[in-house]
Amino acid sequence: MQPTNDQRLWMYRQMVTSRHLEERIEALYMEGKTPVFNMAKGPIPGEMHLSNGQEPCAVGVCAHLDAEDVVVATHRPHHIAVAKGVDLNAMVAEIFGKASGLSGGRGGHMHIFDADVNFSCSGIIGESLGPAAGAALSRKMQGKPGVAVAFLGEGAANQGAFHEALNLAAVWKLPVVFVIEDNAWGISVAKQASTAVPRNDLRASAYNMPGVHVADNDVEGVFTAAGEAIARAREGEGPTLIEIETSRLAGHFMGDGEDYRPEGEKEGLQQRDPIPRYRQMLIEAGLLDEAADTELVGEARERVEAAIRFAQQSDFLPPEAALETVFV
Amino acid sequence: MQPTNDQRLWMYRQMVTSRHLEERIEALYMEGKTPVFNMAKGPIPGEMHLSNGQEPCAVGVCAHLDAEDVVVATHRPHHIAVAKGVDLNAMVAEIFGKASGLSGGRGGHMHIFDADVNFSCSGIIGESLGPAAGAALSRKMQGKPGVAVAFLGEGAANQGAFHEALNLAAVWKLPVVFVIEDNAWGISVAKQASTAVPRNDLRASAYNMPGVHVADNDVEGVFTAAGEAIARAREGEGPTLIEIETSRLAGHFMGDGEDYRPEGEKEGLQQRDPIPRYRQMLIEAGLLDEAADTELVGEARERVEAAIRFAQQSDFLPPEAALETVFV
Amino acid sequence: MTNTTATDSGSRKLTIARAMAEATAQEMRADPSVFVMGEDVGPLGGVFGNTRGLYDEFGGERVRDTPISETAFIGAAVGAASDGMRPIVELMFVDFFGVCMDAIYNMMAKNTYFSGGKVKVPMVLMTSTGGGYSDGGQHSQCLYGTFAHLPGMKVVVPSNAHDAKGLMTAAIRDDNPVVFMYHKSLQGMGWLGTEKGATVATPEQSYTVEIGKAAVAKIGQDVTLVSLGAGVHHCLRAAKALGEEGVDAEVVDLRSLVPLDRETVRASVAKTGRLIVVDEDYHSFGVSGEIIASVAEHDLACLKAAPRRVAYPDIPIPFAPTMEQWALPNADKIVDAFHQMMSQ
Amino acid sequence: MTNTTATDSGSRKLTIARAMAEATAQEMRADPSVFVMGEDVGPLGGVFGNTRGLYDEFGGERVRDTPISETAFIGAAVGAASDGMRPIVELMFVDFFGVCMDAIYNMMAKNTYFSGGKVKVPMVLMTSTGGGYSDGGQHSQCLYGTFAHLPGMKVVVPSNAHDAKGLMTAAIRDDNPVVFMYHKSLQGMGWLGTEKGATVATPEQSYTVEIGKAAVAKIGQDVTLVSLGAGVHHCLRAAKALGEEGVDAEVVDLRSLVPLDRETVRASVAKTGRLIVVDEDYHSFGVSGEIIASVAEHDLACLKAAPRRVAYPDIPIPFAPTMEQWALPNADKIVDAFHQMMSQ
Ligand SMILES: Cc1ncc(C[n+]2csc(CCOP(=O)(O)OP(=O)(O)O)c2C)c(N)n1
Ligand SMILES: Cc1ncc(C[n+]2csc(CCOP(=O)(O)OP(=O)(O)O)c2C)c(N)n1
Ligand SMILES: [Mg+2]
Ligand SMILES: [Mg+2]
Repeated sequence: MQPTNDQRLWMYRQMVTSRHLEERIEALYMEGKTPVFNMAKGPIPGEMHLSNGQEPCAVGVCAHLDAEDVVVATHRPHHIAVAKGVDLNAMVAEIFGKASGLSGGRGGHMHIFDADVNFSCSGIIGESLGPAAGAALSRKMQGKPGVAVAFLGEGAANQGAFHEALNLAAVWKLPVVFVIEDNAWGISVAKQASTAVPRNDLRASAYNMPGVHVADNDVEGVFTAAGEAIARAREGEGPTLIEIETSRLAGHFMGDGEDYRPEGEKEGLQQRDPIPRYRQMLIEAGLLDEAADTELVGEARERVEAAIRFAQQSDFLPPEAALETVFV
Repeated sequence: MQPTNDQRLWMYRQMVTSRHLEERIEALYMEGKTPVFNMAKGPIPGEMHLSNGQEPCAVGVCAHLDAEDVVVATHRPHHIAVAKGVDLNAMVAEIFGKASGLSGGRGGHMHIFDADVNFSCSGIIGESLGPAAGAALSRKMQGKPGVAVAFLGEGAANQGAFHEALNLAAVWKLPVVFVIEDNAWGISVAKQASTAVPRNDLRASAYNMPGVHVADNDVEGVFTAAGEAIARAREGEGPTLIEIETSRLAGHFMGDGEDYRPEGEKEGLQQRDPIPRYRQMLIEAGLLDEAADTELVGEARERVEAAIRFAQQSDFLPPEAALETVFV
Repeated sequence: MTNTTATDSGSRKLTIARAMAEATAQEMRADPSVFVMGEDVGPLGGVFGNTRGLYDEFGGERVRDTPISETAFIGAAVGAASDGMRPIVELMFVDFFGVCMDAIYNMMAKNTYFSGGKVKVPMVLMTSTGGGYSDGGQHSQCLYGTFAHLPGMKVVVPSNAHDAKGLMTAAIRDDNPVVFMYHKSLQGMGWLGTEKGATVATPEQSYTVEIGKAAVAKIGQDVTLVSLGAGVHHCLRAAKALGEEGVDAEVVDLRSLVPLDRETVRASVAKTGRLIVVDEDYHSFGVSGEIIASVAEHDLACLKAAPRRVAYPDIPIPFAPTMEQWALPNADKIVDAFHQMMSQ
Repeated sequence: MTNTTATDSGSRKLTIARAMAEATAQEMRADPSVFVMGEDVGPLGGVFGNTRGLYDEFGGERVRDTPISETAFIGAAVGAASDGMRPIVELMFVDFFGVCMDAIYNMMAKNTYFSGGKVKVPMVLMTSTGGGYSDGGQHSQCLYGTFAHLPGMKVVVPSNAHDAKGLMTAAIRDDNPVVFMYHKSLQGMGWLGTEKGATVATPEQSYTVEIGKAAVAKIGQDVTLVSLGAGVHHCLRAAKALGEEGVDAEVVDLRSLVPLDRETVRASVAKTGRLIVVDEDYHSFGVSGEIIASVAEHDLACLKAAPRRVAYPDIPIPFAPTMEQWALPNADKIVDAFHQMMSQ
């Protein structure tokens, strides 16, 4: 399964949008946090998990999804949210904790919920999987169209929830796809120090489902693997497990010293940054030239800037709104 | 790896002992529970999970273990406890809730702890695995001899703890063996309705460890598989997963109507009762004749009867002893 | 919403197990989005009888036996509930919460808040509680305080079949997650012993009992006995015994812990001036402390004597019936607590 | 057992993070059975700094980074602890308890009881608590009540480095399981903000602080403020503010919830006649209710006014700092609570 030219450009645009969003968030996050880094300070307090480098996972999968499809993401959700079509203004406002944010600021960056495009996430490792299986079950029972996709990190593949959800999805033949973003690290712990197999797609056989590996953070490799898996799910043929070799270009969260990285690793990863690589490919394929790229990038940036302005100009909810929406 | 003649007779003796124990417990458990079955009544109240039919799993594994080796069992622990050499008097007294019981009656039949032979269990599905891995880690770190074995049911292989513990044991190359007693049922739910693979040993590859299957509740098949796995563990070569096709001749617990069983299943299982089958084998091998069998069975029974008398003649702890031993 | 009380219920008596199954069946008939998941809820009808008959009527698609994978299937219920379904999911014994609490308290209970009210999680988590039949320390707990302490989920604890049916119907119709904690000794399953007082007249037609309203199970003037679930029956027996001494006890059945009807408790204590809380859950940091504090912080003056609690001590639950029965709350202990209160 | 108090500690000040690491290192030097397991406890030194330096000194065998498999590695700690080792295991945030609570409360906390005292489980479960830095509803909870409610584990909550070191040493040497709950805002990690009052003089030599004894952090006559962890510092600030009004507040630092030193609380309230409990954990069914009930049931007459609590409301923890800070306890709220108490 190959992307059309439109899909190629769509994927590139989403990657660029996500990356620019993250770069802007990175800068804004640091406001008020220098010279002394204190997580509680600045316009964006709290933990911040950037997804720079992991964009191929998001766009290659979401290229096959509509708003009605369900995505459950992780503590590192921005790239996926962008690709899934989460309202960018409301999402950035949420990251700023504003009234106009998706939840009015109750959730924050690890708890992005956009019911309009069926997007949600959880900050607890492994906990994206059960809800995705359940959404898939819901579609199956209701005879409604739509599949579910759970994203998780390679570190999460050692959490019990992974095992339980994959087994359940297989036994019930649910229209769900499990997508592992293997960025080689769970905070400071390397994959090989925590995982008994070199590749988690090898674990698919334990659930009698296909396991697919995508090497080298390859956008179109993800597109193909995800396309086939999602088609299988739509046709009622059950779940698939995909592991994508990707790269975490930033620290685990902002403020991470990253001393645990082997020397040169980060530079190597940056040299293989998937976005310039994909740009180059599109240029070589004749889909993009400098001018078109500049325009596309400019548009993406403007979307992001508009969202940031929207967020910055929004008010906070009154503090006592904290008491609301515990129950509906 | 084949059992010696002594080992053969040892295994047979343990199976007979366990079976007789269970038959006696079955009868005693029903005292006070007729005509109306009420779990709270009689000399042995509470849930009672019998292991009739599963004796091959216990003896084939424990034939390779000494007191210093660690075994963690499940809610269905008697056969394993017998084979591991748990003090029979103290165990039966525990089942009766008496002061002379292993914990003075605080634990009961699902919580058999005998530190002298490193035996313990847990009533929560899947929770035998972590502690077994931890005991194995302890031996490895202390450089002390001894391996650990975790028993679990095939239903427990769908619990998250299974996945986490197998991965941990493999990553840390721990001297531990995971033994699945596949009796085809988790209470009323059939294995094929709950498990995405036909055989759980196939899941071993997800942890980069050997997976071994033993068909047909075969005593010596268990002996061989366990012997190899335990030898591997002792030699520092890491964990193994074994699944044994066994049979639950009784209900899940006493009082179970067993209506969920397909017609004829139970009769079929009873016809393949592993104990008469093994007796026959030993007779054919010239290791046993009627007279020797009668004597062996008689001895086993007398051991059990003595334990029951011991339990019956013991007192209960004073009720306020309930407050003791929360902390040491 | 039809609110019915035990008095106008006609004469058909049901066990709590049957009342729960009946409420579920009625809601399943009325609403195709309602379905049931859990271990042994299908052909077996639930280990504690509360899904009996459902599999036969609704089939295996809507009454689903699950693998022993509580994290996955409760997590799945959260996902299904946010996608238009109304799952009823069973955690067989509340004691097992430790393998799946994250799905319960970090997702089921919080996703609505995290979404600013935009994502509803209309699901019911049913779970059995309680001891008294020697099932040992991992199968006999109540853990009421554990669930009630954590925000975002309603917690109901019925003491009789009438309330169980009405609370179950209300729970299924609620757009919020509801934890439905049923006490094994009240289920009316013979093999668990049966508290006769729990099997009461229960209307056949569908009705709700409002979640968040305590009931005065017996009106009295001299002392307020507050409890929930099985404890209510201990209180009623104690009230009877006290009655023979000429003491007129009022019994408050909390029925739900979240929301907690502090008003009813306070009004009762304002009248009687005396408070005894009866709780089969662990003594410390739980229900009994909360009820006493709720009264004391509100109005100290109304208390004629120091409030007391008859709760399960802070020890694991022992197997031996001698020890377990000694440790459990019962009517005698409540009567004793009253006598001690009066002698001080 | 060397008991040292903050006054004779000399002048070297440590953060709680360093105090915990120092206690651990000293015990690891003295006892080869002590080892550490958890996520990122190795080269990284713990996300909250409390294992810093250990990997360099003791190596990867005794300071083990784990997979993200809390059920397995906490279960493994239970198995190792019963086999002669003394594991210190970390649950990175207490908020994650839901994925592994069974290993904690059904095994770690009960195996000793189930064995009639014959199996010891000498392990320490360290876990970070608390909010205030906008980490959202799954990374900011205290859950003190959740752990303290369940029997079989000791629960300690230090408020300063001196106590943290001594309690850590005591916890490691204890033959029982101890849950060591450290508040992120007290760790002295700059990036989490730093409560200065937590970084106090701490002796270099090894010593223990007895588990189960509250401390009177400030002596006073007019009102008793009871708290734990970060709340102690709010109380001390409130006491200072009240002092400026001429009100002499006593501050009780519980230091441990299990065992709970009710005597010290009761003695203080017997003296002051007034009680305010300050708790960053959820309001209902938790610490604040237990403390108030423990006083009220013991001696109603000593209370000159209805006791009060300043606790975190029964809502998930919101991300936005405006909302979170509004909801958290602080000194102003304590002072207000006192004023309200006096105006009634
Ligand atoms: C159950 C649980 N354990 C631990 C954590 C703390 N934690 C947050 S992110 C993380 C690493 C996750 O690694 P991975 O799954 O590979 O995702 P990545 O961060 O690399 O995207 C950990 C351990 C958590 N959130 N939940
Ligand atoms: C976590 C957990 N979930 C559910 C149960 C209830 N339960 C007890 S035994 C059992 C079936 C176990 O099946 P299996 O593992 O195959 O063991 P078997 O009973 O067949 O020996 C179940 C579901 C439990 N004890 N723990
Ligand atoms: Mg990763
Ligand atoms: Mg089984």
